[in-house]
Amino acid sequence: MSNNTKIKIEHISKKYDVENKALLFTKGNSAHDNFVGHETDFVLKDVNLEIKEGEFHIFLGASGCGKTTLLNIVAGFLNKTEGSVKLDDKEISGPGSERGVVFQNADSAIFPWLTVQKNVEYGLRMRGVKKEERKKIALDAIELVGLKGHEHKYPDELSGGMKQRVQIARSIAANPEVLIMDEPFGALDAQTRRTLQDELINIWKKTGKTILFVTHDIAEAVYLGENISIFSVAPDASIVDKITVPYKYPRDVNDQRVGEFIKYTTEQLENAIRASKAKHEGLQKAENEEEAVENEVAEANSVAV
Amino acid sequence: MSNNTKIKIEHISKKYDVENKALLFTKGNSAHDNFVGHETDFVLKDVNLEIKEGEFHIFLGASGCGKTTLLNIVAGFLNKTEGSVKLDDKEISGPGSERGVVFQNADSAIFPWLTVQKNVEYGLRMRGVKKEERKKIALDAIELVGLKGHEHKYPDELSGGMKQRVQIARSIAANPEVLIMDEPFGALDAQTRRTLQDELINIWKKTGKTILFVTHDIAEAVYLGENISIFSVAPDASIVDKITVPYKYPRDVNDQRVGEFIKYTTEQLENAIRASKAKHEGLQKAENEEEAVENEVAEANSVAV
Amino acid sequence: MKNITRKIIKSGIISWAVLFVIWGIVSLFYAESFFPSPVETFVGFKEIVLNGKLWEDISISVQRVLLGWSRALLIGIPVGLLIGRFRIVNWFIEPFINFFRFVPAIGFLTLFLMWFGVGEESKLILITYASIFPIIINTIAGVNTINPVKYQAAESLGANRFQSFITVTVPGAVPSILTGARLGLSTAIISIVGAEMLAANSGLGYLVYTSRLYYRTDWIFVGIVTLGVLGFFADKFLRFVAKKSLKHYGVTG
Amino acid sequence: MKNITRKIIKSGIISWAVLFVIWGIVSLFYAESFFPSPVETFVGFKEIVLNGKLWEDISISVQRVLLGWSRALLIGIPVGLLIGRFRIVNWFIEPFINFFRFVPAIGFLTLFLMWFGVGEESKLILITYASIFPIIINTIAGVNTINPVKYQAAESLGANRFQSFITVTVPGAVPSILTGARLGLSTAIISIVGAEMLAANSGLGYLVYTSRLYYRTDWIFVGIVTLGVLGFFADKFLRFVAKKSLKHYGVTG
Amino acid sequence: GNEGADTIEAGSKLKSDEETKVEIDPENFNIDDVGEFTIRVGVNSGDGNQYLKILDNHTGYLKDRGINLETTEFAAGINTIDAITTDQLDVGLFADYAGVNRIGNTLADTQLRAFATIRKSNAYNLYVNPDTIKEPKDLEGHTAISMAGVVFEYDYGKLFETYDIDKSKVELVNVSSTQEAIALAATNGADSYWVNDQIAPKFEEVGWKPLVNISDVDATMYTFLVANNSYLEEHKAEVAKFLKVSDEAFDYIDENLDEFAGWVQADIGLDKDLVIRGWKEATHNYTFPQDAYEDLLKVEDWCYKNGNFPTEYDFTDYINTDALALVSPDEVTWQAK
Ligand SMILES: Nc1ncnc2c1ncn2[C@@H]1O[C@H](COP(=O)(O)OP(=O)(O)OP(=O)(O)O)[C@@H](O)[C@H]1O
Ligand SMILES: Nc1ncnc2c1ncn2[C@@H]1O[C@H](COP(=O)(O)OP(=O)(O)OP(=O)(O)O)[C@@H](O)[C@H]1O
Ligand SMILES: [Mg+2]
Ligand SMILES: [Mg+2]
Repeated sequence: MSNNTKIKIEHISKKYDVENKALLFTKGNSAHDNFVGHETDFVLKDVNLEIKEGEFHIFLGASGCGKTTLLNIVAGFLNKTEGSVKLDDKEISGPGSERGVVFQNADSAIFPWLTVQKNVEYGLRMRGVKKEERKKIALDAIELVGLKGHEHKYPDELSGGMKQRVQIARSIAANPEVLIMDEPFGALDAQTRRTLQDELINIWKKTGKTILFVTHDIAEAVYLGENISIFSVAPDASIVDKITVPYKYPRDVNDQRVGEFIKYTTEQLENAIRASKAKHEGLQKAENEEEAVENEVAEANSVAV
Repeated sequence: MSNNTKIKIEHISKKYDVENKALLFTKGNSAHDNFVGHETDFVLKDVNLEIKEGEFHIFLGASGCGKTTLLNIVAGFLNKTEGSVKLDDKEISGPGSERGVVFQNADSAIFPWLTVQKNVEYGLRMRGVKKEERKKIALDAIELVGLKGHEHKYPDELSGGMKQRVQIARSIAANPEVLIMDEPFGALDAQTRRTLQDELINIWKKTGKTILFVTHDIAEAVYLGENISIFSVAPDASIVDKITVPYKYPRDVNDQRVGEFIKYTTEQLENAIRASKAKHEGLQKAENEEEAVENEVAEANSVAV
Repeated sequence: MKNITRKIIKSGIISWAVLFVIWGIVSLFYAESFFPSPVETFVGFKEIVLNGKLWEDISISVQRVLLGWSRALLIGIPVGLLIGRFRIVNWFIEPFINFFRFVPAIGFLTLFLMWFGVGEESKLILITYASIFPIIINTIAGVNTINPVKYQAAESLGANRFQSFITVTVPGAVPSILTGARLGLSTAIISIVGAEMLAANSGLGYLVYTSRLYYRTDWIFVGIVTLGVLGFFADKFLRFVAKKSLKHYGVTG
Repeated sequence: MKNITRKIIKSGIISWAVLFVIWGIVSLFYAESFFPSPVETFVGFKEIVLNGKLWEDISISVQRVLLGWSRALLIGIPVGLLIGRFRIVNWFIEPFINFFRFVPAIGFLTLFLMWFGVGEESKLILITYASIFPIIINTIAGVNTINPVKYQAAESLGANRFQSFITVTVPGAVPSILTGARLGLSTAIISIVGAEMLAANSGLGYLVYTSRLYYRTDWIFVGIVTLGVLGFFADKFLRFVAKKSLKHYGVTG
Repeated sequence: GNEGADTIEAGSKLKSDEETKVEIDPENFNIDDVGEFTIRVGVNSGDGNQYLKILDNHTGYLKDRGINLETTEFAAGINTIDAITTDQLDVGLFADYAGVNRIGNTLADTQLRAFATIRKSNAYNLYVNPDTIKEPKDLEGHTAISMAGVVFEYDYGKLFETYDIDKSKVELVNVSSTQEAIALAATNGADSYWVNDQIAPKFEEVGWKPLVNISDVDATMYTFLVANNSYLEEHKAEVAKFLKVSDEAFDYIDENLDEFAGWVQADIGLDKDLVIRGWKEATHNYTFPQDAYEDLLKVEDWCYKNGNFPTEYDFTDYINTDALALVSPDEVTWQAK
């Protein structure tokens, strides 16, 4: 990890225009039932963060706190309401190939009409890289994610885990400076998830990319990240705490110390949630909230390995 | 719990006709990637079980072991390949209103074109119950699941948890003798899940129904069930172990003893998986499988509270 | 400011204005009987509005379209539902549908006239014939999209085959039925010209088809514009009503 | 045994057999010129098969349909893609589509003849006009079903607006485009009768439309059956080819 | 009023009980004895029969005389005949060529009878584009406009015979209305068309010139009223009355042509001048002379030889002028050959 700042987030706030909150439910967004704000509230308010080059950075927070929102702003898919996001001192104004994105749902993100190899070559093709070179790079990336032998298969012949690997390889092959990943393993079963986590660490080590990784799984956060940004809850969510994980890779979640660090992180998250809830509803009510906070943490942790 | 046998499962085996295994993937069935069998194998083989009247019975097993398959046979949705399933000594030959079913995905199970109340009244309406009586029973059921005040809302105005409550109320109102539930809380967030688990226990206590409940979440199994049937893995999966949970309701998962019982159940599940794997691949390989087994258990437990 | 511009563009007024201008310019180069200008068309329009003929044509055609279309709905929806739900019905009826949907209604013109008479009947049958296919096909598609879990739920709540047909198949197919109804209406409107080639004395199709026999190209234009406008608004209306009243059936408009 | 019965029912042979029997029985009660029997129809069929007329009619109509339909595809698909992808195009063009789709092609019969002459051109334009609407409308629908995540993915992999149009919009809309193409083909076949009312001397539409002028109801039947059969197999063929070659685009047939 | 009611009763008795039917002949026939009745007539858009209806609408001319005229309008004349054979209409109109073909193609089961001719017309000229066609022979290698199944086929056939034109060298295009022919003339899409005097100015406007009259090619056109034989037998008196009253109505139109043309324009949009021209171009009274009869035989002969239908027949069997003879015995002058 160098000391150059790669991404600089300053005073970011975000407000959605929502006509009808019921819409959110119909989109199957039941995890966000507990969004306490009104349509006109800020989801994110005054978020500040610096990420160094080559850093593996985690966003951790309860469901619905705005992690995806912030990520989408960094990726350039969403407009911020206030503030600035800079990549290498240049303001971000839209999507760009220097920021590769790995989406949660591989099914909707990869191109079903292209073979694995063509999917992986996609970014290179867009940039006009010659066929031979494209192939070489793609095959390397495919090998890196452990899909060797599946180059000529189509996505509908792959399992969920393999599709997610394709997505990662596709991002890697395009050689972005930053890799943005939104709960990339959230939809996978535990076994596949664990394998892919290890592979991701290897890839990061090999390529030295800056990684921005969203999860609401505390164990995953501790297992993967160098630094963890902890979010308070929406509305007016922001990054309220930053934890540095002091262990070397590969980490072992069954290790006593790591286990304790997970506990510590859990507490920090609890505090963050409690504090922001207290702020929302007035300090005197904070005590009563204790239980609710625990619930939220439990939920945040609900897909823990 | 009386001593009458309510459901009797004898020598049940099940084999699917699958033309193309790739189909399973395309259906988003990624959790079943690790199905080790061939299309022509038996998923279930020689399953035997007795469930007493009023019992709260849990099916626990790794993903893809055939829990849903067995449940669908009991519900009458699937034909068995071999064996017999009896309800009160009468062979089951199709769906019936004496067996209420609560599906995993409330969105696809409840009727979006009916209000909450009409959804709950549905079974009664099919049986020709008079309007006034229907309403009374439905309102009771709605109150029971904590949806009072939402009677006239349509499903698209409800959150995921509320929809699942509607489904439960709908089953209850139809007054079945057996309630069959397939991971009914699997798609809900942790907080909602916990609330609904408590409510389910209350409902069971109040109504004295026989409940057949599928989960792959060990803590949930221990928290809810009187008896737990443990499945080996497919192909040729069957119920290889039966555990009786010795604690009174309401149980406390944070209680030391309950925690230990969860550990015990975990071990039993591990053993079951290991043994069946060993059987599949020959005993000498069993050692190497150790890790894999752990993974499966981890997975089985991956949505634990 | 930007918002108002947007609204104007969205409303389609600009498109129409541009079309009118093009129409006007093109018509400058041709005689009225060949390509009437907007003004000439308007004069012809005024003429049949004032003598009441256009109203009569509109009202009779609207009646025919609505009747023919209603019949198509009455037959097509149940047939589609049965085909979609019961494989045996599907196997038996689908071949006909996939055959006759390629046989144009005007191919039956003379036959219908002979078989069903010169009165309203043959015209209605022609409209019904033309508009029934999109209705049936969409209804079938709608039934196929119903999640089988809904049937399982209904049956384990005590519904028999018939009840589950009425309470699951029918409401579950509503959004697609509506699509079918909309397409069917547009086909019904389109087929009015064909229907009114058949021994008609009035109607918009009659106007369009027979105006040439009286050398009145401007009235052909009037007929065309009227059909387009009627269809446009009928469709908008149908969507609006459906969106309001069938929201919970999954109709999004 | 049961399986064979099923296969037979599924193949539709029984349906056709039943239809033939009904046809035969009904025709017993009527004169040939009113309702020709299957045998009479077959005699008429033999007549125009032997003198080569039917082959000529088929080949010329098939050519017209294919040409008109290809043009509709060539224009309709890009227009639909652009409308679906770019809101400004949508606002500008959609009003026309929602207007003209209610204006029947035969309404333009005389106009097209006047404007485009007695040659092939006017017939092709009529077919293209009739079949372009389902193509455009389905293409638009197809574009709208594309998950926005795909565009985000393309853009963050370095694709510009144009590239993402070519590499995401186009392939993503393929299944709906195919549906549109199929519906368009059926409309093209249907409109052949209308097109061949326009100064034609041969073709299946001409056969159907003019046979009555020569009191050959049996030929009308031959024409109708030929159109139905052609359409039936063309559609089957199109589905088959698409299913084989466009499987990975999500075309399920 | 009272009297009328009685006659209706008598009329219906006549219908239901054929045994009591009294033979009527010109001597004892009086149209005033025929009760009120309805007659269903098929008309071609823009044709003379349609005028009768327009007149009736404006003056009640037929209604006042006890005839309830119901007309159905057909864009294609051929459908009229279909409607008669299926008993949906009582009376229709066909031109010699169309009628001959119709009967020739459905010999076995036809009940159709020609019962009067309404019009003998020589008012058709072959209009040509003078730049391309100087004489009939020039049609070879050029495009001639026709209409499928319509008398123009015969007219062209006769033209080709008369001027020894190789018909395989003429490209025939079928249109479905004269409007289209005008458009083709205007755009140089074709070179000739049979034009009647009514619409001739439109062709002259675009520079076309008359070249040949149909009488020059021996194709004078007769138009006949047609009905089923059973109808003619059972409703002889009514048909006779219809013919008589129609004849009088035509005279009325002759006398009030200007006013009448105005009504036509208002009702169907056909230009008043065109109405007047069209009216004046033809005769308007019901007859059945020998030349009309012979015309039918001639056309039949030509059509059979041309291969329009499989067997030769004698049109004499398809004529029934009994009703016409009741009211206008002097006009029925044909004699079977
Ligand atoms: N398109 C949108 N329009 C309006 N509100 C939105 C939209 N997307 C998200 N929100 C709201 O903004 C809040 C933050 O959503 P976001 O998806 O960023 O949360 P998250 O932290 O990613 O949650 P999860 O862990 O469940 O993915 C939520 O309360 C959500 O309801
Ligand atoms: N319709 C089907 N056709 C063929 N195979 C099937 C079908 N449904 C399930 N299977 C296979 O049968 C096995 C058992 O599936 P089942 O859904 O019963 O498992 P499960 O225990 O319910 O899993 P989970 O916990 O993921 O719900 C799986 O391997 C699956 O791939
Ligand atoms: Mg998120
Ligand atoms: Mg299951």
